[in-house]
Amino acid sequence: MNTDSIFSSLDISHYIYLSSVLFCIGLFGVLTRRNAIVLLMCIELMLNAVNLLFVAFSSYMGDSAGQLFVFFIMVVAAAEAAVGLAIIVMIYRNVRSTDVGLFDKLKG
Amino acid sequence: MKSLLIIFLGAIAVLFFGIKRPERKSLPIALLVLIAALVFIPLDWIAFIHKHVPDWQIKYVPTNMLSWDTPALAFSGVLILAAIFVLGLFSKNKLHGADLLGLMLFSVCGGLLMTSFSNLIMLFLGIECLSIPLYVLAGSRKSDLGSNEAAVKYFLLGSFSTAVFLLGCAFIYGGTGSLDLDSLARATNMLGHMGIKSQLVMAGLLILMVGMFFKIAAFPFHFWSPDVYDGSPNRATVFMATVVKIAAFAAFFRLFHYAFNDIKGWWAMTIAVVSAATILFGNIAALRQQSMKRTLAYSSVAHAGYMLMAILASPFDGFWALLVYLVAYAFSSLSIFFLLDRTSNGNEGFSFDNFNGFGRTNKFGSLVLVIGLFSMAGIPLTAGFAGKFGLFNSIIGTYPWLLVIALLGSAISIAYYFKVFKNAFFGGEQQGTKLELNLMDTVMLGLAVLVILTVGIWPTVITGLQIIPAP
Amino acid sequence: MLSALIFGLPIGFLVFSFITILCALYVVTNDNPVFSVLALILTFFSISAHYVMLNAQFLAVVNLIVYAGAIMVLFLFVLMLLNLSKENEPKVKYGWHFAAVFAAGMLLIILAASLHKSSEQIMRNPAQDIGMVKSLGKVLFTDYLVPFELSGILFLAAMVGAVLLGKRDKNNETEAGDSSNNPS
Amino acid sequence: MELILIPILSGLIAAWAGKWSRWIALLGSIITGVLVVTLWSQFDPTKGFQFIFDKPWFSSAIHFKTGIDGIGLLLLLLINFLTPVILLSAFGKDKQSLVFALIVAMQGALNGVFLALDGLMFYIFWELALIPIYFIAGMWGEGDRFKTTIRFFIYTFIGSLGLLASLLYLYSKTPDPSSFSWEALVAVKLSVKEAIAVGAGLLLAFAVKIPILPFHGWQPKTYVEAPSFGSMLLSGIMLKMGLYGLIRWFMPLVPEALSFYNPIIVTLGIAGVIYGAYIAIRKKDLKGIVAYSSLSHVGLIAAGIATLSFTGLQGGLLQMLSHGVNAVGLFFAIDIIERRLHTRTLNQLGGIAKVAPLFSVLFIILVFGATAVPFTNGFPGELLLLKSIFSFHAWQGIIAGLTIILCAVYMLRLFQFSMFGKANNDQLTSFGALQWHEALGMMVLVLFVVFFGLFPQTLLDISGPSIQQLQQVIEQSKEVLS
Repeated sequence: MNTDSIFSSLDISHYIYLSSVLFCIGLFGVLTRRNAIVLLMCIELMLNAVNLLFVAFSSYMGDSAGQLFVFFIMVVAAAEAAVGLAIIVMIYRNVRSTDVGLFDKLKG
Repeated sequence: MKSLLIIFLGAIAVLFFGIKRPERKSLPIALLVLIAALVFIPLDWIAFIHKHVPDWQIKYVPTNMLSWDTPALAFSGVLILAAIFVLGLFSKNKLHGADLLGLMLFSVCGGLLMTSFSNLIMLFLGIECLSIPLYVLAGSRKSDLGSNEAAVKYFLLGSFSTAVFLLGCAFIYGGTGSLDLDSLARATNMLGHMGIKSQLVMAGLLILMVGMFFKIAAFPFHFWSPDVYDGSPNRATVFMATVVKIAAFAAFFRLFHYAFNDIKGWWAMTIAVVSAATILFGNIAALRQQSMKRTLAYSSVAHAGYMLMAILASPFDGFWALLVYLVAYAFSSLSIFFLLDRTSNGNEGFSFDNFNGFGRTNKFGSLVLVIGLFSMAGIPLTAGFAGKFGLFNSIIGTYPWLLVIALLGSAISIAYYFKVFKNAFFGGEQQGTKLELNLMDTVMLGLAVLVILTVGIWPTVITGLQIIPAP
Repeated sequence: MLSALIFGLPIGFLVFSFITILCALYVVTNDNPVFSVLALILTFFSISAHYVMLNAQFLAVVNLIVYAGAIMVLFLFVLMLLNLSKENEPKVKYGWHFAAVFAAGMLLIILAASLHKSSEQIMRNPAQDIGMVKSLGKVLFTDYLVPFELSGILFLAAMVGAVLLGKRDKNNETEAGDSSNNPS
Repeated sequence: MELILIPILSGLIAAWAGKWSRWIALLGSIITGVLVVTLWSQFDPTKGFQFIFDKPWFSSAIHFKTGIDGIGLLLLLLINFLTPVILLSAFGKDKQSLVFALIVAMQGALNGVFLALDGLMFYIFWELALIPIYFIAGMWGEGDRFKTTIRFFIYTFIGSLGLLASLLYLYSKTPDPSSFSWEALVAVKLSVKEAIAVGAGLLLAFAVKIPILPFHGWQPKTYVEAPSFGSMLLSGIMLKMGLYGLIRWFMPLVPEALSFYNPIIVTLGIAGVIYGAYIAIRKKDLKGIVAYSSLSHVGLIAAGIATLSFTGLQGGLLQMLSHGVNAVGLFFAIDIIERRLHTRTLNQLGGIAKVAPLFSVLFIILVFGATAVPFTNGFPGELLLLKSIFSFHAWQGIIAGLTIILCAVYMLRLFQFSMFGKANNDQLTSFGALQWHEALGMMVLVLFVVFFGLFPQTLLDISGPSIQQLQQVIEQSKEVLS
C-alpha cells in the first residue's frame, strides 16, 4: 500500500467529511427506522463513523491514543450489541415483534 | 482505587455465591462489600491529603488513567453510600437474585470510574460499564411490557447518546491531539489564552454536550427518561435516579472543570440556556402528571436542570454546591421512592392515591415523607435547601436571570410536591396503608432523614471537609 | 485516473469512500433487515480498507474480526432466529422521513460549515508504525493497561446480563404464546 | 438562641407526648415568654442591638446571628404573649397533640424571624414559620382547604423566593469577605435601577405576607377556612412578619429606591383600607368580617410605615401590637360563639348578651379596641398613623381617616347583630358560661387592651430610640449615594 501518498495528497478534512456523512446517515437511520435490530445497526454505523474519524486523526497526528480509543470502542460495541440483542430477543418473546413503535404504552 | 477493586471482586463473589445459595444470602454479602468499599474512601482521602499514596498503587496503576483526588473521592463516597441505601431499602422486591445484585455492583464500578477518570477513554468505559448492567436491570421484569419498553428505550437511547458523545470526543481529539485531562487542559488553556477559535474543538464541545445532555436527561433530550423511569422496576428506577445521576454529574463536572475551564466562554451560555429550559420544562411537565412515579421522573429532570448550574459556577463553589445537592437529592429520592414502593400494593398503580390517609396510620412514615418532600422542594433546614442555596449562590454573580428562572421553577415544584400532603394528611379520617418496616428499613430510613436534616441544618459537615483544590 | 485529475484525490480513497457511503445508505433505506446486515458488513470491509490506507493495520484486522466477523454474525443469527423479514418490517409515516432527512441534513451542514477551514490545525506528523500490532500492543499493555483490564469487567457484566435476559425463569410467569418459537 | 430552641424542642416533645402534649406546649411557650420578659427588664432602649449571639453557621459568610433592638423586642413581646393565649384558646377541644406542637413550633420560628440579624437566617425562619401554619390550615381547616392552603403556600412561597433572590443579589455585592449580616447588607450601595429591582423582590415577599392590596388574594379565604387558632396565628402574628420585614429589611436595604416605592406603598395601603372596610361591611360571616377588617388595618399600618416619619413608624409599631391583640381576641370570641352555636353567620345569631353577660363585656372591650375608641389600645396607634399619613400627603390622610368611620360601622354591626337583638338561634339557651381557659385567655387580652390604651407610652419608650437609629441608618445610606 502506498501509504505516503495518502498523507501527502489527501487532506484530513476529507476524512472529516466522510465520517460526518457516515454519521449523519446513521442518524437518519435512527430517526426513520422502527425495527429495533435495524436501529441497533444504524447505531453501529454511527460508531464506525466515529472510529474512522479517530483513526484518521490518530494517523495524521502520529499519536497512538486515538487508535487505542477505537480499539476500546470496538470492544465495548461488541458487549453492547450482545446485551442489546438479548433485550430485543426478550421483547420479541413477549410481543412477537421488534417494532419500537409499538411501545407507546407509557405516555404522559 | 481500593474501593473499586473491592467492589469488583465483591461482585464476582456475589455471583459465585448466587450459584448455589438461596438468593436471600447474597444481599448481605453485597452490602458488606459496599460498606467495606465505603470505609476505604476516607482512608484514601487522608492518604491523598498527606500525599501517602501507597507504592503498590503507583507501581501497578501505571499511568494517569484514573486519579483519585479529593473531589473524585467525595463523589465516589456519595455514590457508594447511595448504592448501599438502594440495596438495603429495596431488597424486599421479589427480584433479588444474586445475578442482579452482581450487576448492580458492576454498575457501581462503572460509576466509580466516572467519578475518577482522568482520560476520556476511562470516561467512556465508565459510562458503558455503568449503563450496560442498567439496561439489563431496567428489563429485569422480563414478562412485564413496561419493563421491556423501558429496557429497549434505555438501551437504544443510551447507545445512541454514546455514539454522539464519542463523536464529540473525536472532534476534540482532532482539535487538541489529546485524550488526557491534563493535556486537554493545557491545550485548551493555550487556545483560550491565544484567543484561537478552533472549530474542531468548538464543534466537538457542542456535540459532547449534546451527548451528556442525553445522559443526564436535560431538556430537549430528556424525552426518554420518564418512560424509562416509569417502566423500570422500582429498584432500577431508584438506582437510575440516585447512583446514575451522581455518576453522570460527577463526570460532567470533572470533564468540564478540569479540561475545558479555560474556554468557558465557548460553552457556558449553552449550558445556562439548557439549564433554564430544563428547570422550567421539568417542573411544568411534572405538574401535569397523574402517576406519582412519572411526577418524580419529571421532577428528576428538573433537578438535573438545577445541578447543571454547578457546571457553570466556579470550580470551587460549584463543587461544594453540587456535592451537597447530590446528597440531598439522592437521599430524598431514596426515601420518597421507598414510601411509594411500599405503599403500592403489588406492582401497579403509583398514583398519589397510594398515600391516602397515610398520615393517620404511620407516624414515622409521615415524618419521612414530610422531610423527604421538603428536601426535594428545597424548604429551609433540609438538605435540599442547602444544596439549592449553594447553587444559587454560586451563579448569582454571573447569571442573575438564570436565578430568577430557577426560583420560579422552585415555586412551581411546590404545587406538585405538596399534592402528596393533600392525600397524606388533609384527606379526612380515612385510614391509609400501614407500612410494615423491619429493623433494617427503619434504621436506614432514620439514617436518611438524619442525613437530610444534618446537612440541611449544618451544611458545613460537608463543606467543611478539606479538599485539595481542583487542578 | 480521471477522478484523480479532477479532485486531486487518490483513487483508493475515492473508491472506498464511494462504497462506504453507498452501502451505508443501503443499510438505512433497505426494508429487509437481512440485506441491511450484509450491506453493513460490506461497509465495514470498506472502512477496514480505509484503515489500511491510514496505516492502521491492527485496527483494520480487528475491525474485520470483531465487527464483520462477530457482531454482524450475531445480528444475522438473531435475525434468522426471530425470522424477521420484509413482510413484518414496520412502516413509518412519510412526513417523519422528511423530518429525519431535515435533521440529519442540518447536522451535516452544521458540521461541514463549522469544519470548513479546520484542517490546518492538524499538524501532520504521520509516524509509520504506530498502527502496527507491535507498537500498539506495547502501548496497550503498558500505558493503557488499566482500561484494558477494566474492559474485562465490562465484558463480564455484559455476559451476565445477556445470560440473565436470555435464560428463562424456572418458576416462571406464563409467557405469552411461547410454544412455536424457541429463541436461545 | 434559647428563645428559638425552647419552643421548637417543646413542640417536638409535644408531638409525641399524646395526652400531655398541651401542657408541655403551654409550659414551653410560657417559659419562653418569661425569658422575653427578663430580656425586657435588662433591655436598654438607648443602645442599638443587644444580646447579640453570633456563631458561624452555613459557611464562614453566613452566621447564626441574633440580637434585638426596641422594634424587635416589642414584637417578641407580642408573640410570646399571644402564643400562650392561642394555646389556651385551643385547649378545650379534643385536639390532636400535633396542634399544640405546631403552634409552639411556630412560636420558635417566629422568634427566629424577629431575632435574626443575618439575611439568610431571616429567610430560613421566614420560610419555617410558614410550614406549621400550612399544616394547621390544611389538616384542621374547613371547606375546600387543600386549594386554599396550597394557594396560600404558593403565594407566600413565591414571595419569599423573591426575598431570597434579592438577598442573594445583595450578598453577591458585599465586599470581600462577603457576609450576610444585616449591617453588611445595609452597607451595600446600589444604583437606583438595581435598588428598584432588588426592592421588588423584597417587597414581593413582604407585600404578600402583609398583605398589601393586589397581593391579598390568599388572605380572606385562608382566614375563614383555617381553624380558629390558625386564624389567630395568621392575623395576630404572621402579618407582623411582613410589616416587620418592611421596617427592618426593606427600608434600610434599599434606601435608594424608597422615593420610588414609598408613595406606591402608601397609596396601595390606603386602597387596602377602603377596600377591606367596604367588603367587611357587606360580609355576613363573622370570620369574614374580621378577615377583611384585618386587611383594612394592616393597609393603614403599611401606609404609615411607608411615610418613614417618626410618628408613622411609632404608630405603625403600636398598631401592630394592638391589632395583633385585637384580632386574636376577636377570633377567640368568634371561636367561642361558634363552638357553642355551630354557626357564625350574622343573621343566625343574636341575643347572646342576655345569656352570657361576662362574655359580652369582654367582647365589647375588644371591639372597642379594634374600633380605636379612646382609652383602648387601638386609639393611640391609629392616631399617630393618621397624623403621619396626613403630613405625608393631605388628601391621602383624609381618605385614610375614613377608616375610623368605616371601622366603627362594621365592628358595631358585628357586635350588635350577634350579641343583641332577637335570638335567632335555638341553641342559645345552652350557651353556658365560659370555660376556665377561655375566660383566662380573654381576660388577659382585655387587660392588655385597657392597659395599653391608658399607658401607650410604656411601649413607645421601648421602640423610640431604635426607630430614630433606624431612620439615621436610612438617611445615611441615602446621602452617600446622592
